[in-house]
Amino acid sequence: MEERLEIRLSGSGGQGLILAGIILAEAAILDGKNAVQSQSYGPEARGGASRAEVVISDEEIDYPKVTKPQVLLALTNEALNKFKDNLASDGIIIIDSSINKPDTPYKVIQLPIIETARDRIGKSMVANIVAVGVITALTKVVSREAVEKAVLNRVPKGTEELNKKALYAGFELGEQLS
Amino acid sequence: MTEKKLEIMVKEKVCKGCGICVAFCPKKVFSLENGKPVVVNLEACIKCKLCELRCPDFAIVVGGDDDNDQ
Amino acid sequence: MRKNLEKYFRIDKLPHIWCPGCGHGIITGAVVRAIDNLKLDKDKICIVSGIGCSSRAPGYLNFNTLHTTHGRALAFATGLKLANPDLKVIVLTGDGDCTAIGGNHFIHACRRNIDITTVVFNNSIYGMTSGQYSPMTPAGAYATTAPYGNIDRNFDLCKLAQASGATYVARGTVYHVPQLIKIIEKALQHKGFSVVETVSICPTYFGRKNKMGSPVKMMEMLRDNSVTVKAAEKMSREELANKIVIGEFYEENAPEYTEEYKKIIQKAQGEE
Amino acid sequence: MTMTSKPRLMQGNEACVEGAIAAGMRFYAGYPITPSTEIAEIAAERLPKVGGKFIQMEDEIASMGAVIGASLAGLKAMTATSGPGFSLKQENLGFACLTEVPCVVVDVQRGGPSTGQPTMPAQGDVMQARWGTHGDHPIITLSPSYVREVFDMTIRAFNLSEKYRVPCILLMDEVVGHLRERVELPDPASIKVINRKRPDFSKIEQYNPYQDYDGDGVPPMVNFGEGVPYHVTGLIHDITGFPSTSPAVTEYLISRLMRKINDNLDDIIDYEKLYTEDAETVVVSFGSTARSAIRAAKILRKEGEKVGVLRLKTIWPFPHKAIQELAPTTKNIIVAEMNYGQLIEVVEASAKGRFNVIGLNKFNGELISPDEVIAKVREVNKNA
Repeated sequence: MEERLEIRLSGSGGQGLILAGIILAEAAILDGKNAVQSQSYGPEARGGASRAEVVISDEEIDYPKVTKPQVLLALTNEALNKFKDNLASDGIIIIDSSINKPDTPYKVIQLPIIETARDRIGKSMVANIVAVGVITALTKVVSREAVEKAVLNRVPKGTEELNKKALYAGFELGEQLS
Repeated sequence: MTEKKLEIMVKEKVCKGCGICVAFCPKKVFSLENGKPVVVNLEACIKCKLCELRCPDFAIVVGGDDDNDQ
Repeated sequence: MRKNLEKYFRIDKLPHIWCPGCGHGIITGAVVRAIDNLKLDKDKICIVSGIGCSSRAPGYLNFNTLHTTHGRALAFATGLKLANPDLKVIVLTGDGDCTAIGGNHFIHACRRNIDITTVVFNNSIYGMTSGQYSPMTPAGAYATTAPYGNIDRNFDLCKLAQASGATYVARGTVYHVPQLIKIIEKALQHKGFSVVETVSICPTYFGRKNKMGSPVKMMEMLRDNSVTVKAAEKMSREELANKIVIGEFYEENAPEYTEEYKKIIQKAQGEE
Repeated sequence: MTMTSKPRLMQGNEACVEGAIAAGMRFYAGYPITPSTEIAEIAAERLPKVGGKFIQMEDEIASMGAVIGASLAGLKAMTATSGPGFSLKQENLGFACLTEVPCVVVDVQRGGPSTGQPTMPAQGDVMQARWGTHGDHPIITLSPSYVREVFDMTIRAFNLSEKYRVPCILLMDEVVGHLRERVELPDPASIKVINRKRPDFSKIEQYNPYQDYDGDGVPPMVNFGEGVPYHVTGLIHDITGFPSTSPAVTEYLISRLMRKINDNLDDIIDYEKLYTEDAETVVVSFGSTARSAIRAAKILRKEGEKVGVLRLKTIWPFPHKAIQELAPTTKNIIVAEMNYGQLIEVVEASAKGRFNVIGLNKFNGELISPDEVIAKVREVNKNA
């Protein structure tokens, strides 16, 4: 079977998870890999359940959806409860420190993602980019150079520095554990 | 006005006989005969052309074929 | 037909399908005369219509003619005009076509102020389907679908057009043809969305259902009940109750849609 | 096609606009509807940059009307929508079919009838794409499975539409429309673009807009404003374009409309076969669902199961030959589609009892998974 890495980013609408997915997929492409990004969201633009999925592979990607992710990011309790039982056997769950630690056979990594964005960077909005940094540092699915480039490509003009700071803060958070 | 001879053409084939030209001619130039308008009082025509403008069937030309002014 | 008008017609398609005394031929004649008076470039004229008696008019006219679906003439016309702003786009539509099924397109075309002239053939009835009431049928009138009298209140199309943003709004009748030709000329020369509501007569359906008598009687009714915009200003609401107010209601110079879009193109290309 | 662009992450809906512009689209009229809205948004931004026009109309019906008007004025025109909007466009779509006005209509399918599930995928408009309008007429419908294919297929939709003067439907689904994927675009110079056939006035004395001058069923087209006035009507018309109620004229027109498509099936129909040469079971699929079928087949082949995939890129006209020419070893056909069973009826008609035709249907707002295809294939092979 070809090397196929699946990432699921889950939380609520407005947390920027789709953008985070796009950035990871784009970084993978910059690294010369194949990647697809898809999403699932409710009718509400803000507040509803939201998830973004990324599949990264060296081969052609046929089925574009995530079934058993190696990485699950959950930024809300609801999202965690919905997805925590369906990971690859070596899967890891990355959760925000505001979330109750689940009872699960999978490896759980708890990090102050939202707090870092809010208190260290000064904008809770960039929690998604902190999370991208965490995932990059922890899993090395994409290179740091590529992910930085992807962040700068995709964030709104004028917010590049802020997001770069968020990304680096994410790297640091991840490094502590990796 | 020039001394051109006045002519009023009514194309009977396309006329559907609504009678509008007959009824609203300010000078009573037309008369309705067998359901179609007939010019009965050409001399009275003042060339206002209302009959032509109001004809729903494009059946009337006041001034005849060489009249170009409207 | 007058020789100099023949080039505007598809002579071989005449006589038209309209009933004896139908006002639609009179309006079609007025539109053609206005075009001739202005010496517009015939090849650039597109006449667009929807469905109904009035919408058969383009078939008799020798221009680029487009007989579309019911109510949608203005949607098609908007595409034509925006795609090629050099075209002179004229929409001929009926009261049902324009204000019922096409009502949404009408108000939005007004709002955009796209350079299209719309002549509404208002005979207060659906003629082609044989006499159902339209949004322009006066309350109290009879129709095949209003056998006990119409309880719907009718639109004042000119007020609707003006409120929706049309920048030239006028009303004429098929009795007052010289005036009608003049306002159609003005509408055609106006840059922006122009509306000419033309009160027409339908002797066959509206006339018979409402016992109005012959086409002549219906024309007399138009003559006797029409008042000019100026005269109407001095009349009370009650006095105006059953009157047809004719003349120009509104004229404004406002940004025209296709001109504005040209600026969008410049802006977009400038950013490259 | 030579690849020149750097690989980039592109969304299906974005690839649609890029393909359309590459094909020469210079007019877009639309109305916002999930999950097709990005097509309108990107067209609004991209079109004026290439001198094209974008307009957001007051409704879906108006969008379709404006597209036809613009095409008559000579611009290649497109609109995009989803199920509910596609329903609203049908009358004018039929008008374009009868009046032979080239245009492309994108339907990014979402779940359910009525408002259904706006953000969820489905493939429930298969029949609407073919028979959503009233009366008999031909139509072409293409269905892409990959983002890169959306680009190519949008170009193909314009080319076929212009070549045969018939509206072309690009039947996407939410998965393909919203999917972002690695894409390398071809060198623009290498893209084959077909434009509508024009009359040769050195040979034609009087232009009849619906005369089959070349005998291929496709009348050459003059654009409005080019000095050759003619009449376009949604009424049944003769070769001059004017209404007719003559049975002979009516029969001739409808037959010609059908003939211009039916005589060119090999040009219009496109599909992909994978492992079908010796397959006992073939999964017939299209759009995003086909990707699950392909993944399932790859897995099953490694386990020795004789399974193949027939991925339909052209849905309408239906590729009957592709079904009928499946290998002699093929006994079973599984039709995998995200609906209650639409295309399967046509496949059954095509199979004429030669194959055992089984449906794999999902209509719960989720894409059929490779595991589900695998399970179905195993079940079918066990029973066979």
